Amino acid sequence: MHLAEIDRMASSGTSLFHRAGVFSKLLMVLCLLVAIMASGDVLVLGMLIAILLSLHLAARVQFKEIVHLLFYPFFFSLLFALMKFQESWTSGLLVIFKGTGAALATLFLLATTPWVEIFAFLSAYLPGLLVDIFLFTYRSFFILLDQMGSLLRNMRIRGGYHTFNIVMNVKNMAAAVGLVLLHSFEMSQRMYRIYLLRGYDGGIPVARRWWKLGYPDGVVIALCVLIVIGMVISWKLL
Amino acid sequence: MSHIHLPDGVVPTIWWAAGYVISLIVVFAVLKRVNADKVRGKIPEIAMMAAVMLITMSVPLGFIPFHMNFAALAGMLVGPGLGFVVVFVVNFILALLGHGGITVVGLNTLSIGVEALVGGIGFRLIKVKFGSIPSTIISVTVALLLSTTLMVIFLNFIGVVNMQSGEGILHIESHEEDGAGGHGEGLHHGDTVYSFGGIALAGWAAVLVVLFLGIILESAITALVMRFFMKVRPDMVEPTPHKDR
Amino acid sequence: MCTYCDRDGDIMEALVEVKCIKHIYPDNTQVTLCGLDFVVHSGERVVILGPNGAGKTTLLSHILGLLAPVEGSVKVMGLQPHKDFRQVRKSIGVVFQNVDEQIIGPTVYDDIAFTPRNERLSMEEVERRVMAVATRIGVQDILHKIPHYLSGGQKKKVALAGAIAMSPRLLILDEPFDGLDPASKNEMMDLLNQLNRENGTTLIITTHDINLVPYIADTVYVIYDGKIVTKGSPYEVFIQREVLEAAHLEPPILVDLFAHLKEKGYNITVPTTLEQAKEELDALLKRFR
Amino acid sequence: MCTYCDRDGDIMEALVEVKCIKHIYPDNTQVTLCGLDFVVHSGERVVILGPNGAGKTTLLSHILGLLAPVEGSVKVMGLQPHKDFRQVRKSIGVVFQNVDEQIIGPTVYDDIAFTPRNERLSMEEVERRVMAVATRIGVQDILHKIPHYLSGGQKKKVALAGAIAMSPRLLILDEPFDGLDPASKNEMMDLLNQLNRENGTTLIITTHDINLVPYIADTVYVIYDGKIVTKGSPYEVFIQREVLEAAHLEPPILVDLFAHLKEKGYNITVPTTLEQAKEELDALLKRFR
Ligand SMILES: Nc1ncnc2c1ncn2[C@@H]1O[C@H](COP(=O)(O)OP(=O)(O)OP(=O)(O)O)[C@@H](O)[C@H]1O
Ligand SMILES: Nc1ncnc2c1ncn2[C@@H]1O[C@H](COP(=O)(O)OP(=O)(O)OP(=O)(O)O)[C@@H](O)[C@H]1O
Ligand SMILES: [Mg+2]
Ligand SMILES: [Mg+2]
Repeated sequence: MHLAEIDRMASSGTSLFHRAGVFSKLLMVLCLLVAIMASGDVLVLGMLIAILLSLHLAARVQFKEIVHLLFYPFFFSLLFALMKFQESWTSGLLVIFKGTGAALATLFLLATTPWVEIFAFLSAYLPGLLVDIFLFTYRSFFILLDQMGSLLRNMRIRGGYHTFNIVMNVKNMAAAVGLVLLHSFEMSQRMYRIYLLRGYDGGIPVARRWWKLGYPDGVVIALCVLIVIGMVISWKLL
Repeated sequence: MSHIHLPDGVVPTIWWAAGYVISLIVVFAVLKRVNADKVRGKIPEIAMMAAVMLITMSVPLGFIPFHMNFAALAGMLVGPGLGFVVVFVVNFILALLGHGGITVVGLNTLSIGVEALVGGIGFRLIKVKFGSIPSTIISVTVALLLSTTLMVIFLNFIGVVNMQSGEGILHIESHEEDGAGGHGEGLHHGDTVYSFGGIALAGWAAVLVVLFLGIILESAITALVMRFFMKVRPDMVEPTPHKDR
Repeated sequence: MCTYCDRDGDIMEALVEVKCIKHIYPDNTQVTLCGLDFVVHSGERVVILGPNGAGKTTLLSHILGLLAPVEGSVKVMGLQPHKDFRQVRKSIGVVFQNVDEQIIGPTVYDDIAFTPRNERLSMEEVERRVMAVATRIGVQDILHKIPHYLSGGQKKKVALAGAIAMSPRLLILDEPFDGLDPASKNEMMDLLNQLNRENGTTLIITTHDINLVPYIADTVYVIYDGKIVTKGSPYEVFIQREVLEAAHLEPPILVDLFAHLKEKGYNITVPTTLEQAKEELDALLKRFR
Repeated sequence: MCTYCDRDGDIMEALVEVKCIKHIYPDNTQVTLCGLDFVVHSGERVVILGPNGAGKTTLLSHILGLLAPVEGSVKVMGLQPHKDFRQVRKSIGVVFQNVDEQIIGPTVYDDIAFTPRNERLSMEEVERRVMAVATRIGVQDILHKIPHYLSGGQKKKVALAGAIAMSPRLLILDEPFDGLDPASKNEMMDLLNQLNRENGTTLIITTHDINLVPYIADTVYVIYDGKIVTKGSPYEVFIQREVLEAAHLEPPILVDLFAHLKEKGYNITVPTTLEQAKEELDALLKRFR
């Protein structure tokens, strides 16, 4: 599962970008996204993608994972671009670059910042219950991923996997989904009790000292400023 | 089913912004509607459902070349409104992975959220009359047909897809094949289906076949899962009135 | 001699008192716990023994106020935990069997800080408490890790740290030694005994690892077939062979061995710990030599 | 004497042979198992001991063909389990630690019938097998129950029944005694020994419950720090005090006690089971009297 692998990268990475705070990284990704969405120039977009790729490189993100994940946006923007190509080459490329570029930007955030940290930061701005749902989903995801893994493993060992028998496979798959759902619901009840026992009353409190910016943040914010300046200049030139 | 994996930069700003606004309004309305204590008690359930959806979407179940999102099932199990919230959460997380653009999360949520709403409400309305399993099949099928139709009309309306040739839809459907295939290699899969469909069976006929196969498969699996629940934990499917929402 | 007296000789209050309760689960499974009363005094270390399905976890859930009995009474510090949930909760820490489900915080630090923050302590106070607890439990080096990347033993420790962050008077542990290797078991026992000794934390523990019981129990309760069939010090309980057998339990190996010697007519005290056993045997053999 | 010979004195083939393997998990955790070779003969009962995180479960996964080693070799019946998964799978039954994730069928019957049905046996044949296995394991009365509501011990039995439905030659159990009460532990041990005795089923078991080892093991392997540090009969292994201590393990209580006596100069054999211990002590004391 890509989510698990990306999360592991984010929490075990040691690059400058991993060490930078959520605030500065979020700001930079936001700048990049706005730049990508607002730009109408293939060259500028190409530049932005080049910047993003070098950021990934600098953060020592495993390209294997990223490439896998980039297939989705690339492929779908390609499909939508096919129609645009009939108009002109550039308008088709534009669609592809925008789709892929935006995905590169969010992936960069996710590959350098654990999901938890992103939502911990957002908790200051989003309603508490929604943040709780995101954080709880995070924990549940990893617990259930393990369960699903061992369930499928057990099925495999017990001969529940057929290459050609679709009916049998559908049946077994439904059993797996049902079982994981069942476990998950019972687990959610137990977990809620534990929440209560441990004093939960809305809002999983995660406090971070956002205002404590270190030198990695300085670098990231400087990059951010550069991007903005670059964008403004390119607009001026157009 | 009708998971729009629109990338960023395809839908005009005004539309995706509107999609965000509307879906967020629905999410907040659902979370605010009932008293806070009750929603709080439901949070673990919502999160579990979201986690299960993320997992079934991305763990290569390996069994069949297809991926489902179980939004209708979510609507039946946690309720239509909360099911919608689940869909929002799942879409947001997928978008961070580049699986669907970050700007179109709102639109994605609306299109799949409809499945949760229709599936959940429909199931509740007809369950008593037809029994759980037939109701599951009916409501899932209706929900999927509706959401797919709405999405096609919408994309046609804003000019992203040309309904006459049916081209865009096939793109979207072809994705289902790939997500299925599981990990990255699935994409080539989608590619072949696309070009195969495009060349050999171009037009509505192909679209309809792919659509129907998908809908039948998701309905069947949802029904099997539901049958499992009716056997093991019927109380989970038919929540007691006070839990009902 | 007064068994449950504090240093001045006053009789200690009963912290927990459970009287003949009956619980009905939604699927109509009935669990009763009658016979003797279940009484825990402040500072006591209590172990509950019983076969699978005897109702140990059910009993703990009642003490925690998670379940309400249909019959009988449960009192914790004079309150009914089910009704006065918020108040009682603050005095109890708990570590359940499946610690994965118990670690709530997105990082180890956040998890230990969960309760203090929910109690609206100041940020400095939270920090102080987390650091103190983490150091005591020995998890200070993994504070910024994400829980699902920890090993089983580390997770147990984090769960324990989270449970004692607010220095509860009563600590409840459901099978805390499950799945741990011998060294980790010893470490966990030492931690619990230290908490009991230094902070006076009252402990209620369930376990199937009967050989460990003498090291962590002042009082042992045996539950079987809907009844609390016996209570007493580990020694008192373990020499009741028939009671244990009836309850599908076994005495610890040492008790079994020495009871055998005693039956053969040797004048020997039945030991509960390995150290005692060695001394006893040495003494016995010396006498004969 | 030939240790691994069948009744006619022929040397038995090695059913499982693992040679110095190395595994790298996706997160770059490296697990190596070098030192001695891990060899299991047909009909042998093998127990693997080691601290948490030593790599016991990893080793089992390799034997099952669920993981492939980056270095070293794994052979099961002469095949590479990872490559010939389908073939090897049919000869292996497995019970994992968490049986909840292993019981797939909506009823006990369905679960035991899972593999036979997936092998497309006829309905009558499935029925026959399920009944035979259920009777042997003692779950014939709960065949139509929903596994979900069974007790821990019953669930373990159902998982075992599901694992042996196709009469595998090799049965692999990861911590089968976890969370069981003493009576259920004994029952499980009896079942396993019976399977081994009557069907010649080869057993590979991991456990942290060291006191049970002498009752279920012909051979014990100790894993620690990436190496198989020792192997031998329970007795041979347990008297190696330093090796055990280095591996964060403890000898069983009886071994500890009797080793102490031996150190003191008494002429005594160190026993591994309680019965032996009683006899030894009786004999020793009789000599002195
Ligand atoms: N949520 C539940 N719904 C229905 N029955 C339950 C539930 N939890 C426990 N029971 C039943 O109540 C009885 C007591 O269970 P409990 O879990 O308290 O036993 P236990 O002594 O903790 O056993 P173990 O040693 O296996 O943990 C058992 O018969 C069990 O099947
Ligand atoms: N899926 C995994 N991903 C990454 N590392 C893993 C994984 N599974 C196990 N490990 C690591 O591999 C090592 C060996 O783990 P393993 O589960 O084989 O130990 P074990 O001997 O079975 O321990 P235990 O007695 O706790 O069951 C440990 O360091 C563990 O953290
Ligand atoms: Mg229990
Ligand atoms: Mg293990």
